[in-house]
Amino acid sequence: MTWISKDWAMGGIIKGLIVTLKHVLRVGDRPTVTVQYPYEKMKVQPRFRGLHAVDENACIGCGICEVNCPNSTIQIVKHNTKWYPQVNVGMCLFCGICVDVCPMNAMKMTGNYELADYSRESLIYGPDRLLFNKEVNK
Amino acid sequence: MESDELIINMGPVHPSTHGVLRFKLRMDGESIKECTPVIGYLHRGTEKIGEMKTYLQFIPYTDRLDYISAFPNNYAFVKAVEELAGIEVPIRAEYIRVLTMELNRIVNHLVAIGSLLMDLGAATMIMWGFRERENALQLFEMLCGARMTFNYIKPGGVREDIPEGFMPKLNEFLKDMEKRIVDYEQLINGNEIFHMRMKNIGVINAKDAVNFGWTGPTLRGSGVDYDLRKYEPYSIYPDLDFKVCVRNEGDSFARFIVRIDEMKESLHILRQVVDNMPVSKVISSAEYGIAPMTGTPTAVSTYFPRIFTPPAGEVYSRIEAPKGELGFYVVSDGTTKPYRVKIRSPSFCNLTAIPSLVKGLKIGDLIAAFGTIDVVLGDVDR
Amino acid sequence: MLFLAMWTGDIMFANTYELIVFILNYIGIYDPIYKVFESFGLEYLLRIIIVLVEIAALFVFILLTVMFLTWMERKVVAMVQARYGPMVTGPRGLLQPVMDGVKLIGKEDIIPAKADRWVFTLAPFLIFIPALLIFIPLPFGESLIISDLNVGLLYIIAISAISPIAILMAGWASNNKYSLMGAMRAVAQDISYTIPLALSAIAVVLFTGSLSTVDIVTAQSGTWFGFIPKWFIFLQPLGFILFLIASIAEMGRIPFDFQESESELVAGFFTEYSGMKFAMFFLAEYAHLFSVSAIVVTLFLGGWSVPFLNFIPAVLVPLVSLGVFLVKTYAIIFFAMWLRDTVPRMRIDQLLNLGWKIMIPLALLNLLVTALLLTAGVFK
Amino acid sequence: MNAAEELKNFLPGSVISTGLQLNKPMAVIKKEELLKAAGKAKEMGFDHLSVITGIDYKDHFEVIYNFFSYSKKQNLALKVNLDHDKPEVDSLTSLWKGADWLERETFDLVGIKFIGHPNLIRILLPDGWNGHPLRKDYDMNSEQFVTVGENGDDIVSPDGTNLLRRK
Repeated sequence: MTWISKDWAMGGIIKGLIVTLKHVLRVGDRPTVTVQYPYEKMKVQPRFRGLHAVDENACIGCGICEVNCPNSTIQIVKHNTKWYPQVNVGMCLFCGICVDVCPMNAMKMTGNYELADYSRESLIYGPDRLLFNKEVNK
Repeated sequence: MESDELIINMGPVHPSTHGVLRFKLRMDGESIKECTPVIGYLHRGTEKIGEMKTYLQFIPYTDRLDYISAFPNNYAFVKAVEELAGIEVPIRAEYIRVLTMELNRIVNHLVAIGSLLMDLGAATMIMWGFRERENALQLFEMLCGARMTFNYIKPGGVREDIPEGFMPKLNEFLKDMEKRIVDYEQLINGNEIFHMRMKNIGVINAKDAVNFGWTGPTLRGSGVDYDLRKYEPYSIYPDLDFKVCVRNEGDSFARFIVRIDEMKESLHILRQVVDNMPVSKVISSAEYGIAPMTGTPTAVSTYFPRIFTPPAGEVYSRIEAPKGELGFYVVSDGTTKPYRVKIRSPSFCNLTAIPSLVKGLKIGDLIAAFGTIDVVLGDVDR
Repeated sequence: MLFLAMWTGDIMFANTYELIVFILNYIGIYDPIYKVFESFGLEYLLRIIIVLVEIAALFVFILLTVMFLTWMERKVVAMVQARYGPMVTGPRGLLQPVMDGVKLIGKEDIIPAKADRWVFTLAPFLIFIPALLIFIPLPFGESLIISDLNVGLLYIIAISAISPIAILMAGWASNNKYSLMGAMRAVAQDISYTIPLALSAIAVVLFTGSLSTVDIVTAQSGTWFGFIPKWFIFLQPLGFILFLIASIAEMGRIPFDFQESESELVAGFFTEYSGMKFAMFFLAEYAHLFSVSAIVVTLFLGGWSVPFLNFIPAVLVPLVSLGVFLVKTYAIIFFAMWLRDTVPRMRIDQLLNLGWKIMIPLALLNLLVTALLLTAGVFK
Repeated sequence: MNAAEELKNFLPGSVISTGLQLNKPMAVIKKEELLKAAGKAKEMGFDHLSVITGIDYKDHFEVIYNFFSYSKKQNLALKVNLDHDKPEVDSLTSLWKGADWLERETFDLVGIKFIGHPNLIRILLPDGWNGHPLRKDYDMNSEQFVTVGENGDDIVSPDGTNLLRRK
């Protein structure tokens, strides 16, 4: 009669039912954790690696970021009178190497992560969309 | 009694093949007569990419191998490069590396257990697992700015030091996690239906498991007391106190329990790391023979050499990643790019055994056995 | 007069038709209407109209219930899983099922090229209509029954036996291996679970001596020792557990959801369905959930009856008893949802083992013991 | 005495030389004797075949086998040199079942034939793929298009003619 065992009491399932019931009733430290995304956004950490931003005054257009980019995402293009990087976000790995290698510390990554767009062309962020001016921001 | 054979294509788009794995199944009714995994749908040629990128540029690509647990991938490659170039690593950097890797082991096992339970039809566990994973991912985001693809561990150290407010949050996570694991155990461990599905299913003995090249929790579930952290120690693991979780049954249930136990051990390791975290710099720079550039802005706390060339040579270095033994075979010819990078991915080698593991079982058992092997297709196909 | 009368505990009306006629009479408009129809010699038309009204009411009720159930399912699952569930459409996402319905109606109705068109189209109807028909002999409350068949229970079991045929049709006509396997599983499961289901229902029938659902409910009114309700769950604990397990298998829910088992067979027998046809399977599934829970309540939990119901005015009895019935039914439904969040799925052969090797012998044993005790006159 | 030297003691005829692969013992084996040497290594307790690596050195191929011993906690690497024109070596599938896929992968990406392998077909790339990508002479600019045929097989073509593209 080996098939009669204590499993028949279904003790484990009852234990599990109690745990799930505790979650239904929010007993103990079991809160609802989801975030209602489009209406409510999570706080982005200061180090978050999102869309790039280039300091207009600091950047010297040296192209070190272009050389070091693993995926050939960055190109140096002419903007007004100076040379600035242009980032193809559709190819970007968001690895942060361009930020690390920048000798002038002009490149940084912002907390902007909502980068979905309707066409591949609009994913190419030229200097006009990347540049920021530290002086003005002050 | 035999009926007509039914050939079923399970995947590459299927709810429980964890990505783009495809099984060609020859079925006799509900029983599997033959199972042939077909892989390669996610092949991105990472090894070829490795030959074309510099050592630093290749690190982001290692993130994308096993994207559930990317820190060990970073570390495995960096360790190979460091061994090749003979780079000393500051002690604090090693502590941070172990911290991230053990945290990542917890994350990986949460996902593994969650997706296993979801494949078995209990969707609750994956949500609970993702709840805790989210906390860990926020810690990662705090530490290195990314949630899954970190590019954090660099030759000679780590990218940035621990930010302010990280340690209290980590302690909170550890405390939280302890309670949660009790919840998981109550939900799953004693569940009779779960026992029915897992016990004596997909049994593999120690000898066969070794022969198939199994590593990691899958091997330890078969009773082989083997953990690279213990028996071929690297980083600061010799200084840490932890035990290797082994079960002798060799069935799906044993592999599951090993993962739960390993999460507890990882928590134990993390607590030691937090308590003993030394103070030093987090990246060595002088070892490369390149002096840091003067006048370097200080927003990024340390200086990375953009290009460095390890001496010519070859190295096979491996670590205990959450899924098993992750090895990088790096051949350098003395230039800025590796001559050859070979990745020994645990998922690929563990998946080898699937055809003989599930032969004669039911289609539901294939799911269960496959879930306990815990593969990530980015790691299988590379 | 009517408002003051206390309920005596007797059934006031045999079915809803009589209730409606009584209400119309009470308001005083039944006779004029009847006379109008009589003058044309069309008395039967009035009967038909009233019955149609009843059925329309039932249909609307079931649709609303099913919509509510989909919302409730998602909410319960979300609560267990530390989530919110649907929140955007309507208050607390209450209108989400409506939006889902609108979306499904707007979807393209795809018929696979190599499918058997007729069978493929017929199957969703064949599964949807029995899911509605099963409600006909179900007493929702005192006097709230479409038709009190004297073979009510037999009718319910017979009607619910149609659904595996429809599932098999759907699975076969889809010309998809997953669908076919899902259909085969559903049939195997249904055959092995209808037997313990019927056997444990028969044990209840032994007490009442009648297959009529109203008789079964009235047999459970009253109390023992003044506080234990005379529900059959206390006389038939084993029968209740068997019936509950079998009915969860009958509903096709986790841990017995082999017809779908989405992690193994993608979506089981309705893998190839889309649009409105998919919606019909979906509705039938939840209608089934409700009807099976209602049968459990009727057989074992006293149906609409509660002790001490006779202290309320007779006019309120149908409403109160409907409320009582719904509370009990939703308790069973909540249990099914709660169980779904806790346990994994069984394997098909384990399920069949459980059905044939354990549940049928136990159900037979239960029946035997019940019959012996009844013959010995223990329950008097 | 490390494991490679031990192996040389056992099989002096098969081991060409011993050395270190950074810090792990390595033995260079005659390619005809690989199966024998690997069998001996297995007898010596090296029961875990960790990885098989094929490297294209332009004039020759190298195949490196990394072993580990669970009982002794030791490493051992075996290396064979193969001609560039005829990269063939014995398969280890008879000794390690895990070698199956590793060898298939090496065949797929580096193009080394393993004699005696039961099922030596491509594993990561589709059947019919032209060339072996990890060879140094692989043309990175050549495009190959893969579609799925009627019976589920992969069809590779050098131009995009078999793709169903909208105009």
